[in-house]
Amino acid sequence: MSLLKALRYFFREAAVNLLRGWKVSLLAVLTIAVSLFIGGAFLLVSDNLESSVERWRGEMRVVIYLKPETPEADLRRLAAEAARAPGVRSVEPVTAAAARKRFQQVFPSLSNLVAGWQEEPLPASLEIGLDPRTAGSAPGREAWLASWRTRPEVSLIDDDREWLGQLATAVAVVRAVGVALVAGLLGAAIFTIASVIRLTAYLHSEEIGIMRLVGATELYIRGPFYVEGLLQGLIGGLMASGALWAGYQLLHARGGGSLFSSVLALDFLGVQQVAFLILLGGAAGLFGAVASLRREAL
Amino acid sequence: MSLLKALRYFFREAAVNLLRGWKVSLLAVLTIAVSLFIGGAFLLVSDNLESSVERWRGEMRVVIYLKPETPEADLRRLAAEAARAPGVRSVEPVTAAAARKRFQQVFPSLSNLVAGWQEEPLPASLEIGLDPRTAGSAPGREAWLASWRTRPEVSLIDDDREWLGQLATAVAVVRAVGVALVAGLLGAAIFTIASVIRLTAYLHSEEIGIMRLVGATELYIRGPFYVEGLLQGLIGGLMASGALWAGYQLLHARGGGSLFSSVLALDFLGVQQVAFLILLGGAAGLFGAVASLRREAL
Amino acid sequence: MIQFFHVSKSYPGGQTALDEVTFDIPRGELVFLTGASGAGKTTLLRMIFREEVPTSGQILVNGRNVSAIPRSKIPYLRRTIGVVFQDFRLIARKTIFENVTYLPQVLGVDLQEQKKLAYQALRRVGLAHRLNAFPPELSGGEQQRVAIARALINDPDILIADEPTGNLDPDLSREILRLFLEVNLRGTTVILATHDRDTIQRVGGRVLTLDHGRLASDQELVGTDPPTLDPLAAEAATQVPEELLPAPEPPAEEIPE
Amino acid sequence: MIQFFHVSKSYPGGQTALDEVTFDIPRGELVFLTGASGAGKTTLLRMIFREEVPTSGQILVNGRNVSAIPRSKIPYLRRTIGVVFQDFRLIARKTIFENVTYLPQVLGVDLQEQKKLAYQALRRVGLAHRLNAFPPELSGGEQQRVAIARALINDPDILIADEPTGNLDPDLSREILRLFLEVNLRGTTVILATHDRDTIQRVGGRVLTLDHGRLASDQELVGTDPPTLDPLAAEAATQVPEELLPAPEPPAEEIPE
Ligand SMILES: Nc1ncnc2c1ncn2[C@@H]1O[C@H](COP(=O)(O)OP(=O)(O)OP(=O)(O)O)[C@@H](O)[C@H]1O
Ligand SMILES: Nc1ncnc2c1ncn2[C@@H]1O[C@H](COP(=O)(O)OP(=O)(O)OP(=O)(O)O)[C@@H](O)[C@H]1O
Ligand SMILES: [Mg+2]
Ligand SMILES: [Mg+2]
Repeated sequence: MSLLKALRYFFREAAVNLLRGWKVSLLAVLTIAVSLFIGGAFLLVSDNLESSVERWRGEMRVVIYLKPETPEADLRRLAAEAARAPGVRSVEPVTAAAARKRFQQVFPSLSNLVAGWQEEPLPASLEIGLDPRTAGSAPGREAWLASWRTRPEVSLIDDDREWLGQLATAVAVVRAVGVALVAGLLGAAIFTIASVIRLTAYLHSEEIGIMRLVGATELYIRGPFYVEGLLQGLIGGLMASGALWAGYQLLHARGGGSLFSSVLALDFLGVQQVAFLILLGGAAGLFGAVASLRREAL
Repeated sequence: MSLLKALRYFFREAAVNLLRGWKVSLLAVLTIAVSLFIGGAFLLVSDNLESSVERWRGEMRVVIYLKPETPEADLRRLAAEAARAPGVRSVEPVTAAAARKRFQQVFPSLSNLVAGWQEEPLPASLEIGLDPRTAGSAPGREAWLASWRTRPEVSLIDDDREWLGQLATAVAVVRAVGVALVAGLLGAAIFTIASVIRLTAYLHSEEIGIMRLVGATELYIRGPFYVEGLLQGLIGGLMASGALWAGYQLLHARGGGSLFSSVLALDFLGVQQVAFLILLGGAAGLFGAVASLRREAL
Repeated sequence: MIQFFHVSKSYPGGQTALDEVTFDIPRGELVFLTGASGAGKTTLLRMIFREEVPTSGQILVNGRNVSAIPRSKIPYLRRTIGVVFQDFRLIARKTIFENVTYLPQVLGVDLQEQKKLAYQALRRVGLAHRLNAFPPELSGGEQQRVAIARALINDPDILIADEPTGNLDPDLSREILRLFLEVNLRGTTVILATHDRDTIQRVGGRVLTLDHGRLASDQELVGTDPPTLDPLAAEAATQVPEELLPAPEPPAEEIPE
Repeated sequence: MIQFFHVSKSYPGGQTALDEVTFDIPRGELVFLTGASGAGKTTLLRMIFREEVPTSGQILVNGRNVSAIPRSKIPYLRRTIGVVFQDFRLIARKTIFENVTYLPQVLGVDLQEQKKLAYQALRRVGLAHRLNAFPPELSGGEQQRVAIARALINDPDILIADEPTGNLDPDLSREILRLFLEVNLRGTTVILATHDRDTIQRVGGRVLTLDHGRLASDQELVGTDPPTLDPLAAEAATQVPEELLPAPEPPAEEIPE
């Protein structure tokens, strides 16, 4: 038989078996889908967490608070000076008045409190956006900051990098844990899929024995089962992707501008990742079939 | 047959079946163990995350930075005053010198930089520990803080609550996600276990048919299979608990004082939770057996 | 004991396996059921212990309408009926001993008694030495004999045997037949489905013949060589259906030693 | 074609199924294999297509040492051997058509040709109308006939049939036997394991008799009523083993119509 003919035979047989044994197939496919769904959900979450971290990184700032008495002209001059430093992406001078306005916007309930003050309650400041690529560790950055600290106009430097440094460790932890989790979950998914396919193979061990006795070669005996495993895995992967997408849409629809969307549900998985998930299902199904049809296993 | 005799019969039959069909049993038990392990790992992580958040909450502070020229006597006076406010757990006055020392300890590489300065580079401050129970939302807290802000000695107030407020939302998200995840994972675990048990039941459908034809009542046919499912689930739960404990020990041993232990691996699951995990396995196995032996299913 | 009233059975596929079959088997009788392959013998037998239900008609076993027995009561019906299945239906995961004693075990008979029963039953079929083997380790005939032992162990009211000697050599077949006659003598109603015309002719008795699902004949036959323990009082010879007539053959030639 | 040299077989459980069996079956012969239940017939047949390997001794099939064939070549051996298994071994998930055409399909025969082959083979056993049924939907005898059709479809060099008529009525048995003789006439070597002494005596030919694993006799027997297509040239009658002698019985009584 030519390879093409053989493949056609495998696929036809596999399809027929899937349909005739639909109860078992459905069970297998659903289990695979559940496993991949969990794995995919983690991929989704950890992806988005990572991109959140990237975004935060991009927004990393150093805020230089000036002494209350600093005139606005000094503020502009200092801003221009800060902007010349290497690794500085943007400098936004915030006058005391602007700071108060912002405070009133952010905490409207407290705005009349602030309004009652005689002098400007908040100091003017320079909000310096750092280049995210070098934000954490540009050489000379510490010395540069220290030189600012000694200036008479500066009262305090609030360095986002300090807590971003902490955040970075937290993020590193989350990422490490996330990678471990996704790996672990996908590993578990593959194991589960292989187990399930193997269990279904036990159901067919008698049939396989008969095929051997009748004179079929191993390739022709196993081909259909391999394809069956592959198809079950692919279908499971498709179902998992569909369910993920539905879940994502649901979250988006319900928690549009809420916590979720801000921290997690930014983007759906990319095409490659969805393809990866589906192919992973297929690969696990195939692997399970291959593992379970080793001669000794039956 | 008396109930006791029947139970003895169920257990003996189940044990014999487990041993004779050990290949299938092992596969089922391992799949169950993997599912429960993943679920348990999440329980462990989310538990510890939550207690971390509790701890952070307990450490929540408001830092009042004083103007550089504030004398130490004023610092003490203000500290005593702050301590009298409701909801304040502790007040630690930090002199400018102490702040510098602390800075030098935290950033030893920059210590000579600081040493070169003429005046104290960092302001004195009051570190106010808040009562965790009311930290977030004590009534009058805002007004109280605003009154501090207007004092001439105060230059700036760094309110942990601001970022803890953000943290709280993040934590709420993490917790919600965590609960959802653990619930989802445990659900998936139960589904997987039930599927696996059901698949093994398909393997025995012929046998069950024979038992029916020979005149055994449903209870006596199913009892052994129920017990078999229960035992498989319990064994899987035990294995998962053992693996979790081993993993926990490994993390502890390798990452003693590192990131992991600080953020996550604080405590192992309590006895109740381990018992819960094992019983969950047993319950899922039993449920799977019951679901899979419905008359229509075979 | 067993009464069929206009029983018909069509399988979902459209096959009509039984067509208006009516007969009455009194308690304690031994009846042969015969007919070509696919005539409906197995289908008929299956209905007695309700593995199948008729499409139409009524079946009474021991005075009870079998189709009307609630599901939960079916096991109690089946316990009074010993069945030797055409395809044996042994539980592959259980040993011969466990297969044979399955019902006594479920009924709570204690182990010592089970062992005694199993030993007796298996010795009757010549397999007492294979107690701990599993069915796939037995030859076809041995499996068939285990199935027979299982059917007999509970001293059933009715014994149904579907082609019980198809895998046995003539000597063993004769042995097994004698066993069935013995069981019948002790009061058990016995129905034997068989293709073995020689046996039927030798033993004689009541013969039901199926032909394409219809009951073609229901007749008494005088045995040519009834076994030594004559369970059936001699009865007048009656008509025999054509199916039972031997094909025209010269008398068996004496083979030189 | 098939040669056994001092072949012994002990199963792991300690059962000795065959004990120093030696014989030689030339190409084109038809041989009956007989012996009591458990004598080792099935074990012997299984070794020819290497479902089992001997514990000691050698088996040559078509000049090749069967035990020495590498695993990957076993299918090619089996394709030249058609087997009717004692327990049928039909694939429950496949239809009758698919069961019968399984090997041609694997061999890449196109569908049209498969259909033709299946129709021919099934018509020969009287089952052409059940092409699309599944094995569990067939009666015992019908399943047996499907197994026979499957064994014949590939026009094998060797036909092995293990108790092929145990579930068939006498008319069908005769039909099937005629089929085997026909196949044999066309050059296929045929080995028939059977308990049916009548058939052996009627047809005659070479008879191997096993007794507790030993080859008790290997003799030619003149048939009392060889089928019309006389495949075996008349050969001198030879000794017959005691096992084959009919039990002392009066001649079959002519039954009145
Ligand atoms: N489950 C089923 N589905 C469809 N048709 C069936 C089923 N079981 C039996 N049949 C058909 O019903 C008819 C009678 O079958 P049955 O098994 O009763 O025959 P039988 O007399 O026992 O034959 P045999 O002597 O070959 O065992 C046959 O044609 C068979 O194909
Ligand atoms: N897999 C096995 N394991 C152990 N013993 C076996 C196995 N298969 C067969 N036997 C034993 O070997 C002996 C011969 O078995 P075999 O199946 O060859 O007999 P047979 O002549 O075909 O009998 P029958 O006419 O009953 O089919 C028997 O005693 C049987 O119990
Ligand atoms: Mg039948
Ligand atoms: Mg045999």
